[in-house]
Order: sequence, then C-alpha cells, then structure tokens
Amino acid sequence: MRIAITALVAVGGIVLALVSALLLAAPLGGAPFDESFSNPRLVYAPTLAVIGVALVFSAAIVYELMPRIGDD
Amino acid sequence: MAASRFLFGPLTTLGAAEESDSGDHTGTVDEWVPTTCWIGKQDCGMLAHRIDGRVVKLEGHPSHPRNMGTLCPKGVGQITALYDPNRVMTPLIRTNGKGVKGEFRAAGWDEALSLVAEKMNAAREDDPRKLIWQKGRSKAKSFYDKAFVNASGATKLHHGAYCSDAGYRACEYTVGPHGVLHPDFRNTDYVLAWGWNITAGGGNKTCWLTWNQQLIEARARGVKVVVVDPRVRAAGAYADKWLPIKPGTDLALALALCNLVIGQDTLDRDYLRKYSNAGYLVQEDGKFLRIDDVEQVWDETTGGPMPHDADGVTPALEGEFTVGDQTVRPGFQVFKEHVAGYTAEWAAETCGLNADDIREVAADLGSKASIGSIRSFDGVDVPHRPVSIMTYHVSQQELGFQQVRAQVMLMMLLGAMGASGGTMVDWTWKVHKNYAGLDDIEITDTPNIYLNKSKFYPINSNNSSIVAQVMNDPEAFGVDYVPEVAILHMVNPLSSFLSEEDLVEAYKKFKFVAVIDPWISRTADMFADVILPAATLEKYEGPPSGTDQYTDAVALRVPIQEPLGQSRGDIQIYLDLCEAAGILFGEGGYLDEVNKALKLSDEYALPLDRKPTEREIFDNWSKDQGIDEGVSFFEREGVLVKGPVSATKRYGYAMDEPFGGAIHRLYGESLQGYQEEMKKLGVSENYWKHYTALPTWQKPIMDTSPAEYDLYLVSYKMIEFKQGRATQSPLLAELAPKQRLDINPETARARGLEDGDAVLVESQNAVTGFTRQLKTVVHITSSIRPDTVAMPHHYGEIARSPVTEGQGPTPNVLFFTGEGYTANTGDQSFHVKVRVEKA
Amino acid sequence: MATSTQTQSPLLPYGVGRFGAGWGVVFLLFLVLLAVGLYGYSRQLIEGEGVTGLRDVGTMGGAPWGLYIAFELWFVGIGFGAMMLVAAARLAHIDLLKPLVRTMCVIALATLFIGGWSIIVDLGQPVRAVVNIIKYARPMSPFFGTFTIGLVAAFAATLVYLFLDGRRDAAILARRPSRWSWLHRLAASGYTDTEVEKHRRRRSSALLAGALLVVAIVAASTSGFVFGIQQGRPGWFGALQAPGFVVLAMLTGTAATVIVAASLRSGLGEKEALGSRVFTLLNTVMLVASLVYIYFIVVEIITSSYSSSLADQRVTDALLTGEYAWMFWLSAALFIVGAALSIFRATASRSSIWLVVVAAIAIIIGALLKRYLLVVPPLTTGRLLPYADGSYSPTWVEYAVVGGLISLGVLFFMIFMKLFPILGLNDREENV
Amino acid sequence: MTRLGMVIDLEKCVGCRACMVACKVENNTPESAFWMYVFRLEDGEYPESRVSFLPRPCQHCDNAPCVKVCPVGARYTRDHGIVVTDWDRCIGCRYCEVACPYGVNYFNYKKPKELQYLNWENPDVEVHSQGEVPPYKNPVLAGKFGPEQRKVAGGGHTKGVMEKCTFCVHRVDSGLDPACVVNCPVGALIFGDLEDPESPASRAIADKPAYRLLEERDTRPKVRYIGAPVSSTAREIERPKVRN
Repeated sequence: MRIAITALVAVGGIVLALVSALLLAAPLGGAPFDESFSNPRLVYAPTLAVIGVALVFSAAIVYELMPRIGDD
Repeated sequence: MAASRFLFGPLTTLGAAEESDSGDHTGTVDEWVPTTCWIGKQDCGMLAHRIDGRVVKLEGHPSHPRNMGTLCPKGVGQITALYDPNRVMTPLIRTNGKGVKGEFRAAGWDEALSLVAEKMNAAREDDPRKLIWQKGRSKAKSFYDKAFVNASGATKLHHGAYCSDAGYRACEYTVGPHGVLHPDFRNTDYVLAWGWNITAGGGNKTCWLTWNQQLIEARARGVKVVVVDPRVRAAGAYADKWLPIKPGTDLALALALCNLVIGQDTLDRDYLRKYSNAGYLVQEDGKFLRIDDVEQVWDETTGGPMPHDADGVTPALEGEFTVGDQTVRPGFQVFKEHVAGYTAEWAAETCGLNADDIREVAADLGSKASIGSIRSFDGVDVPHRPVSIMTYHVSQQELGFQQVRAQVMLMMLLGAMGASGGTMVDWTWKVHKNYAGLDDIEITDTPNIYLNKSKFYPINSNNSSIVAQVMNDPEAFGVDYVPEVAILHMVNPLSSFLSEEDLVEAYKKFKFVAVIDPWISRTADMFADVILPAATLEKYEGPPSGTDQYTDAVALRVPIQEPLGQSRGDIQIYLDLCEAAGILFGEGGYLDEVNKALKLSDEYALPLDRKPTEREIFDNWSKDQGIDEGVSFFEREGVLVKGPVSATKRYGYAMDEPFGGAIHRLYGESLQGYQEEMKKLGVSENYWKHYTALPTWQKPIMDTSPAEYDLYLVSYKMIEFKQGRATQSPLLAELAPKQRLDINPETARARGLEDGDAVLVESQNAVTGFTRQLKTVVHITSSIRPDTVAMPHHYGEIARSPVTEGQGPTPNVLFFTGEGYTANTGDQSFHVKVRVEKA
Repeated sequence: MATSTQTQSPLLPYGVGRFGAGWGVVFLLFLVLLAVGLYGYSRQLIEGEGVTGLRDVGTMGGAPWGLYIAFELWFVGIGFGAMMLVAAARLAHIDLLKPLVRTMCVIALATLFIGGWSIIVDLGQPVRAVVNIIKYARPMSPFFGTFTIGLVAAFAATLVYLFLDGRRDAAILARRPSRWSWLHRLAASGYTDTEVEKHRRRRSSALLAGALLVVAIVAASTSGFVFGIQQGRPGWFGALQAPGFVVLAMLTGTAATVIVAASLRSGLGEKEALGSRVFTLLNTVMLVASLVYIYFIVVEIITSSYSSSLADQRVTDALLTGEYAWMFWLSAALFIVGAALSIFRATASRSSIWLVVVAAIAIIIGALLKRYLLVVPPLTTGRLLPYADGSYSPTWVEYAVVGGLISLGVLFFMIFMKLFPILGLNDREENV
Repeated sequence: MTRLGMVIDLEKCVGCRACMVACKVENNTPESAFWMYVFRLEDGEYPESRVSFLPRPCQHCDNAPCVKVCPVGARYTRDHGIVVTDWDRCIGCRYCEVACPYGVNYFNYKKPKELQYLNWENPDVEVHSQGEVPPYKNPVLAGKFGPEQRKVAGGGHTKGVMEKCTFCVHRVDSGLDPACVVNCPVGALIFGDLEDPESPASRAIADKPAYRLLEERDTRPKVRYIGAPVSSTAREIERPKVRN
C-alpha cells in the first residue's frame, strides 16, 4: 500500500511533468513560423511541470513519512 | 485585477503599463501638414505628421521633384530643431560684459525691439556704413533680407567662409552664370568629381539628396566617375577611379589636363571660335588688340584682323600674326603655349599622382566628349559633350579662383560648358551681373569694410575674417570708419569664419550687436546685446525653388504649428523691427522693398501704410503667381510642380541667344590689368600674384612652412551636418558624436597613434610664423593620403546646448586668413600645414 | 562527539544553538556585505541596468551578459557538484563522506539558491519574470524554459534528501532540552529509528541519490546547452559544453566541499570526523576531475584553433593572445597548479590538509575565471558582422550585488549550522 | 502565404544613414538604439582602399534563433513572418540578444524616456515651451496588433525590456512600407511579399543575384542583399554614438 501510493505519487509526478512540459507548454521543435510557438497550450503549464517534478521527489517523503496504515 | 495591478503596475521595475493610452485611437486628431525642409539648403518638400497638435514625424513630400517623398538624415532629424528645449524662447538682453560667456535676462518683445531699433537708427543717422547686417545661409528666396538691407541701408556681409565663392567668381568671370560646376547628370557619361565628395557633399545649388538620386541613376546608366580628392571616403564606392591629389595642387592638374587635351587635339574649335574669346588677338603686352575699341580676331577667310563680332568671321585659334607693328597671337595660341610646360609627368610630380592616370583622364575626356555630336531635346538640337566636372568647396584654397577657372577652361576646350551631358553652372545660363562687373572693376582708394574693389582684393567675395582684420587696423587697409552696430541673423562668424582671435577683437569694437537666432551661437554668447528668438520650422518662409534641374517646381514653407515659446518667424521679426525703427511704411520703406524684391505687380502689391501678416505677404505673392487660391494652395498641397525645364533654358547652346550673349573668357585680359594696377598702388606680391590672364601654377605659400609641419590639413563636410544648424540636434549628433582627425594608418603608425587616441594638431602660418593648436581624437582611415589629415566642419558652433558639449572644436581654429591663406578674391583657404602629435 | 563545545553547553553538538562572538562577527560582516549588495541592486532596480557595465552586443559594443551570469554558472555548478558528491557518497557507500553529506546538501542548496537569485538580478523585469516564467516558460528555451525547471528540480531533490537524511540526527537533538528542540522535533517529524524506518531510509535514500545524480547531471548539462546550442555566438557552439559543465560542476562542487570542510574542521575543531582521510578522498576526486577538465580545455582550444570561421578564430585569439589572455592563462595556471598539488598530495608521504585546500582554492577561482571567459569574450569579440570590438567591465553595482549574493549563501549556511548540526552525527550516537 | 521581406541594394546605398534617423523618429526609439543600422566600412590599404555600406535591419529570420530561445514566448514570429517582441511579456533576460548572430537587439538599460528625442516631459522642456506643446503621443505605437492582439510595435520603450526592428509592424499592418524603406533617398531599400513574384521586393531580386547575411548559420533571413558581399576583412569606420 505504502509502495503503491509512493509509486502513484512518483509516477503521477513524472507524468504530470512530462505531459505539461511536452504537451501543454509551448510547442517544441522546428522553425517557429507562427505565434502559436510562443504560447503554452495551457497557461501555467510550466507551473504544472515544476509541481510534477517536485511531486516525484516528495514521493520519498510520502514513502518515509506516511503514517502506518497497517500493511507492516 | 488587483494582482495584475500589483504585478504590472507602474512600479519602476515593471513599467509595463506605462502607456495607459494603449491602442485607443479615438479622439486623437491625426493630420499631415505640407511644408518645406528648413535645415538643409535645398528646401525639400515635407509633410509633417501631427497628432493632437504635436508634430511626431517629418516625411518627404512625394510630389516634390527634389526629394520625391524622401529626406536626408538632417531632414528627418530636424524635428529636434523644432522641439529643442535649448532653443531661445524669449527675447534676451545681456546683463554682463562682452567677450565672455553671456548672461542674459528675459525681456519682452517691445523692449527688445525698441532697443535694437534705437541703436540701429543711431548708427544709421551717424553714418549708414556703421550698420552691418549679416545672415547665415538664407533659406528659400531671400526677398525679406534684401528688403531689410535696402530699407535700412545696412552693409551686407557674406554668409560664410565655407561656400565656394572663389569658384562662383571664377564662373561668373569666365562664363557668366552664378554658381560652380556640376554635371548634366541625366545625360553625362563622365564625371570628374573634383575635390568634392560625390555622395556626401551636396551640390552648390541643391543639397546632397538630389545629387545622390541623380548620381545613382547615372551610375545605373554606366556613367564613369573619377574622384580627384586627397580623401575619398563615401565617394569611393561610387568612383571608378580615385586620384588622391595632394592638397592645393588642383590647379596644376587642371593645367596639365588642358595641355593634354590640346595635345591630343580633342578640341571643340567651333565652340571656341563662336562663344569664347579664344580667337581674340593678344598683343605682346598681354592686352587684346583693339581697333575702334573692338577686340580683333584673325579671320582665316580673309587672312587679316577683323572685329570679333563681324558677320561670317572664322577666327584663327592658332598662329602668330603681325598687325601693324604688333605681333599678335590668338588667345588660344597664348594659352596653348602657356600650358605647354604643364606635362603629365610634371603634374604627377607636383600633385603626387601617377602620370598614366592623368593621361587616362585626358584621353577619356577627349574620347567621351564625342565632339561634333548632337542630341535633340523636344526638337531642339544641342551639342552633346557628355563630360563634366563637379567642383564645389575645393575652390576655397589659395589658388581657388584660378583653379576653378582652369577647370572651366578644360571644359571649354571640349565644348562641354552648357552642352548636353556637359558641365553646368546654374540652373539656367542666365548671365550674372558680375560677368560684366568683375571685368570692369574700378579700384578705389577708400574701400568699404570688406575691402570691396580695393587694391587688395579687386575681385571680392566679402569675407568676414578680412572684415575683422580691417576693423582691427582700418588704417592699414585705407578704411576710414569702423562699423558700430551689427545685426546678425542666424550667422555665427566666430565659428563659421576663421582667425578667431581677429574676430573676437573685432566684435569687441561693435557698440551693439543684435542677434536673430533660435539658438545661442558662440558669437551670440560672447557678443550679443540682444537676442531675438527666431522660429525654426514653425513659420512662413519662401518661396523656395523646387527644381532638380530637370523639373521645375515651387513650394512654400508653411508653419507646422504656432511658433514655439515667444519665438517669431523671421519675416515677422523684420516687420516688427522695421515698424519699431520707423522704416516699415511708405516709399523706400520695408514694405515697399518687399514688393520690389518679390516683384509683386501693382494689383497684389502690399499697401504701404498697413502692416501685413506673414501669411498675407505669401497670399499676395501666390495670387500674383497666378494661383487664384492664394497661399491656401500651398497650405494644402505644399508644392506646385510646373513641369519639365525646357532645353532652351537648361543648355547654354540652346538659349535664344546662346549663353545669354556672354563671350566666355578663356583669356582673362582684365585680370592682368588688375595686377598691373595693384602693383602700381603698392600691395604685397601675395595679393597680386594670382591676378594673371591665364591660370598659372604657383607653389602654395603653405608649402614654405618649416619641415616639421609635415602634414596637410584639409576640412570637409559630413552628410550629417552639411550646412550647419545640426550639431545641436541630438538625433544628428548621435550619428556623428565627436570631432575627429582623419589620418592614414601608415601616418598614424609612424606616430604611434591608434584609433581614438587624443592628439594635438598644430598649424603654422608660413607668412607670419604664427601657430595655432587644437586637441581632437584620431580616426584612422585608409581613404586619405598619407601626407594629409582631415577634419569635418560644424562642430563647436552652438554655445548653449548640452548636446554640443564635448563634441570638440571646429577645424577653423587651425586655418589662417590673410596672405597665402586667402585666395586673390578674398576667399578663405581651408588648407594649412600642420603637425600632429599624441596629446 | 565534539569535546571542545561541551565546556559551556554540553547539550547540542557542533555549536548548534550557540551564537559565539566569532560567529557573530563573521555573520555581521556578511550581513553588511548583503546590505551593500541590496543597495546596489536597489540602484539597478530604480535606474535600470544602465548602472551595470552590461550593454548590447553589435553597435553598442558591449556584453549583455556578464558578471551575474558568470557567477550564476559558477554557483549552480558548485551546487550540482555537491549534489553529485552526495549521490556518490550514498550510492558507493563511501562512509568517509557520511559526516559531510549534510554539509554538501547545504552547500548545494545555498549555491542553487543564490544561483537562482543571480538569474533574477540579471533580469530587466524580475517581478514580471517570476510570473511569466511560471505562466509561459517554453521548454525549447534552454535557459529559463528547461534550466529553471532543472534548478527547481535540483533544489527540491536536495531539500528532500536533506530533510529525510537529517531526520535521525534531528530526533537525537530533539530529545535534548534546548530552545530549538521544537524545530528539531519538527525536522525529525516522528522519526523513531526503528528497523522498519531504517530499512525505508536505506531504500529511499538510494533511489533519491540516484535521482539526485540524474538531476544534477541533466541540470548541469542544460546550463551547458544554454551556450552550446548557440550557432550565432562564436565560441559557444559545441558538443563539449554540456559534458564540460558536468565535469566542472563535479570539480568545483568537490573543491567547495574541501574548503567548507576545512573551515569546519578548524572552526569547530572537528579533527576526528573530518580527518585527513576525508581530504585524501576528496583530493582524489578533485585530481581526476581536474585532469579530465584540463583535457577538455585542451581539446576545446585545439578544436577552435582549427576552426574555419574567422569569428571563432577571433574569440580564440582574444582568449589565447588578446585582451583576455591574462585571465585565460591565469585560469589555466590555477587548474594546473590545482591538479599538480593534488598529484603531489596523492603521492606525498605526509598528508597535509592545507595542500588540498590550496588546490581547491586554486581550482575554484580558476573555475570562476573560466566561467567569466565562457560568457564575456564571445559577446565582446565574437561578432559575425563587422561591428567594432566590444568591451565589458563590471561596475561597482555588479560587484556589490555579487558580493551580496555570496553573502546570502554564506548567511544561509551560517544560520543553518546554528539550527542543525552541520555534520552528520556519529553512527555510534545513542539510539533515538 | 505572405512572407514579408526586405531587399537591400548595396549598389545604391550611399551610407547616408537617413534610414536610421527615419526609424528612430518613426518608432521614437531611445538614444544609441539603432533598430536600423548602417555600417560604414572600409577595406584594403591606401590607395586601393574601398568603402562600402551595409544597412542592417532585423533580418526577420524564418528560422529565428531569438524566437527559439525566448523563455517566455515574448519574441515570436507573427503573421507574414515578421519577428516581433511582445514588450508586455518580455522579462529582460537578453537571451534573444546573445543568440542573434546579427546584433539587432537593443535592451532598455535605462529609463527610455530620458533618452528619447521626442519626449516632451522633461521639466526643462516644459519650462521653455510654456506648456504650449502637447506631450508626445503616438497611440498607434502603443496599440495591440494582429489577430493575436499583442503589444509589439515600437511603443514599448519600457525599462528592462528588449526591443528591435519590427519592420514597422504598425505601418505594415495598415498597408504602408516600413519608415526606412519609404525614406531611402536612393531607393536602396525595397519591401514586399517574397512569395509574390509581382511584389517590388521579388522583382528587385528577380534578375539579380541576391544573398542573405550569414547564410551558413541557417537562420534563413527574409532580408536579401544585392551587390558585392562585405569582405570579411572590412573594418568599421565612423561609428555613431554607441553607448548611452
């Protein structure tokens, strides 16, 4: 259970970071030919990416600090 | 919202929302007002963009022939002349002593005007010669200047030493029109840009802008350009060849070219016979052979002397003949013999050039002149001699007058003066009164303050530096008075003339100096008793010509807003001043003189008993010109394009009376006459030695300076400041922020100088031994002869402007006036020997 | 246990909770420096960056990036290096470094923190930047798009590591009566030192250390990419930039650790935990990293000397023989001296600590110069159009601000060491 | 698709720098900021020295390095390929500037108003003008442009923000040519749609070889040059006031 929740937080963080950086933020790659390259597809997507990254590491805190739930 | 206010509010670190009026165009009044350029000399048509009464930009007027919708950097930048916070905004009256930095108090117009009127009238009553009036370059038509001079009886001094007056005198004397040499750009195949920066210098009649447009068009056509100049700079990109001539030796080159052209026999004999005095017979004493007061030629048909104006004569150009007991030779023969010693090798040695290059120029001139060819313009046949010389400020040197004469003579040999594609002087071939006047000077013992018709300068261009020398020692020049009151209108003699110490001494002698100017010039700062603030762009002025030499047009300067502060338009100031002085009304009064100067017909003449507005004057003038609408036509359209200039006006050959009836003076008989008279009256050789019938090479006096003065200093104009009134514009000062000394890398290396180093430049007067110094910085450029250094003009003119602070001095500090440094016409030389060392 | 600290207050180790006079003087000194920096920065905020020596490339002939960016790279490089050491200590079970893990974490946090601030002070619109970066940051832009994310990640990872790694020591301290026990209790956050917890600690610290290593290398590389991908700036473009950044980070992180460890050793009189063997180990790391880095410099110079591009040549010339030659050769000399001292130390019979410290100081200064040389000369001399040569010399504002930033880092460190034991407590320490 | 570009005919340019002043007045740019700059260059030794001129607006690259590196998307390529700066978003990091090989970026290191020529808010000026002259105002420059409605014209002049040539976006959007092009006395600057073979720009390069600056950097500028390329040994002379 502890491991599952930890993994969930970590994977969630990675997914959030990747999705927001690659899909929600401003487009990557190529010669930028129009205005859309300058705007994130979702405003504050970079914040989400940062939160995602932070989540990955806080998974460790979750893992170590989560109150005993009864699995061990 | 509050958050964004916090984040983007007008905190100093953010400032994003500083423009609170972003994008809201409603309620603004957006207008375009036509007017003409004020800062340059050719009065380009302009449109002022005005938003809510504030002019935000000046653009070229698209239909003005001279600029066709474009402007030069000065034209665009002059918006800062309009809104210059350092302009004089109220009349000022001096509160401290003269000759030092001025202290002024603001005064009302009434007080200032009545003070000037009182002083001016006192001088006039005492002796009208004691009133001096001087103006910098007149913008547009100077009718109101002329009217003031006539109404007040003031002595008019010339506008500036920079101009090309020696060249003007040479052209007036030799061929008639008022101007110096420029090409018929549309038709020429060969341009000898002589001492004249073809892309940054401007022409003598129009500014830089029109010439460049015409040059670029001509280049596209394939015109060949040869630059003769110690410094090539911007012209280099548009020159096929650069002849880096040694300063002061232009006459030697011109004479050698004449010799070569004669030698290769590429002569337009027809022109020489018909329109010049080349066939006039010259006696051994140098005078023309005259019978019954008529100059004689040797008629080849009859084999004897004939009056030059006799029908059907064919004057001999060469040979030696005997008439009575006289041996006579045609003027051309005299000239041919005179120049025979001026070989290509000799000139190469003298001018620091290559003999082959000189021969190539002569050969090109000969072949490209296509002597005998004709071109037709709207059914008018005009000789086509597509070779031309462009000459301008280069005339301001010791040998300037004769040097330009030799250049004109070179073109005369080829028949190119006034021909299609040839060399022009003025827009038309109207003969100036000096053509006769300069040939017929009666030297007087009691010359006026600028030594007009004196034994020193019989031909005289009116140079304020000489005026200063005369004022400081009138007896030495036989002058019996000293002027007491000066009215200086946008002129700054202290900087725009030379020999500053003489000028300072002289101006101290003025009991009263009134200045009309938008800025406090150095002269005003030191000597003005009263400063009357003139408007810049916000006034009526004109009418300026709009011709580009091919299309004729006329425009008008229309105020683009009310005069700033308490400043007034120049015309308004003269109306007010004349009213205060009691010379406005009645016959011979200012209004009467305005009517005459504008040639207003009776119908539109200004009434002599009522003070008109500036606008009224131009309304009357416009109507008199046949523009029914009056001045509002110009207020709406800006420019009246009249159409193409006809060939009969443009080409001397094509005029109803070819060349306006002037006989071109290859042989300058009267010049020799002046020399004889000057010798008799006892002046030093330096004054009379350049008065010779034919241009004669004589080594410049500056070359006798001691050997340590091993560099020639020449001066030049930059496009950014051409015509002055520009160094105080922050936009233009930004382009050319600092005075500098152009120096060849080799010369710099030899002195251990690097770009940007501070240097002392010291000049030496070879006649008096005086030296002068200034400090500037090094600008290394390969576009200059190693034995020559150069400095641009117009720095150091305006005294009271933070923009001009630290820009550096004018090179005029280093030049001398007087024997050896003044042409025989009284014109300033801008050549001197200097030494340069690290400061 | 530190014996010298037991005379006055036997309670907390390593001077935690006790603010001595020496500490106070140093603290005050840096506080003054910080105040000067703040004043300088306030001038910059009010007047604009015209008060700095920074100016535009091209016609203005300046460098738009200067001291701030050079120090930023230097700061974060030290931080990333410290992170790598932390990770290495855990992953390779280097027990010798255990007492220094917390020190290295704090070094990393302090330098990353002031590194971040160095970017902020360089910006024309700092407040706007904070908002716009979290709103609009573009992953394609190495500097703020990815690098700031890297910086945040590195900071977060180190913070988490420091926190979890310190719970046991905090719990030990929390049991002792002091004014700060509440803080230590908070930091301990319920740590009981049970076997289960120890087990979790081992697993998670290994994973975290791995993450730390990855994040440090990625972030250090990204800061190399800020320059390495710029085709338009002669002297920057190159595949070696990113690995060079990683190696230099490792090198400077180690050097900084050496210097801090030596200061702690003398300041805290901690000869036992920070024994000669610790320095020998760090010296070995420095030695390897400095040799690799010197090799990188040589490769870089040889490559650019053969560059066909005149503009690249010009930058190389400016470095080797021109305006910046003194700095370049000084930095090279410092690296070589550092490496030589390390070699000497590694082979010498006597094991002096000061030798290592001198080598570390030489290297860390050499690295700073190298950072300056990376940023500035390509901007002032690396021109592709015929602009005249540029110049850049920092103004007092920049020196003051950089001094302030360093002070900020030092103060951060000094405060931390009074709240928590800066060195890890001995394993023999009583159980919680 | 319209791609607006500029053709610069070096065979015509006489280096007068009128375009620079026209740009400054049009966009009211601060001192020492030359969105349009004209190099005056010299090459070779006396007497074979050669002078040449090189006008340098922003190159408006198709593959703009500045756009790629902008961390917040303040620098972007808008309709018709014009590269602009959103001065409302720019954070002043100058990354665009260090990435640009052409040196076209100008940062506001000081309060621009103090350095502007048309600023009429200077207290000294107010005293002199006696309040008669209305303040400088050009609402067009401060406006929002295009479908994206962002502030990109020369109206920003905000301290701590980057600026550069906009191809006079405010003029181009209303069908006018850029100020420098309109003002060039010798017609050396030509503007138009590079995709449209009938545009003045396309016609100007139709029968003459044209090249782009620093082609090897693959920035693909929309500014084309006609005439002899500038020699790599050319040195700059007659620099304007370059530092403020």
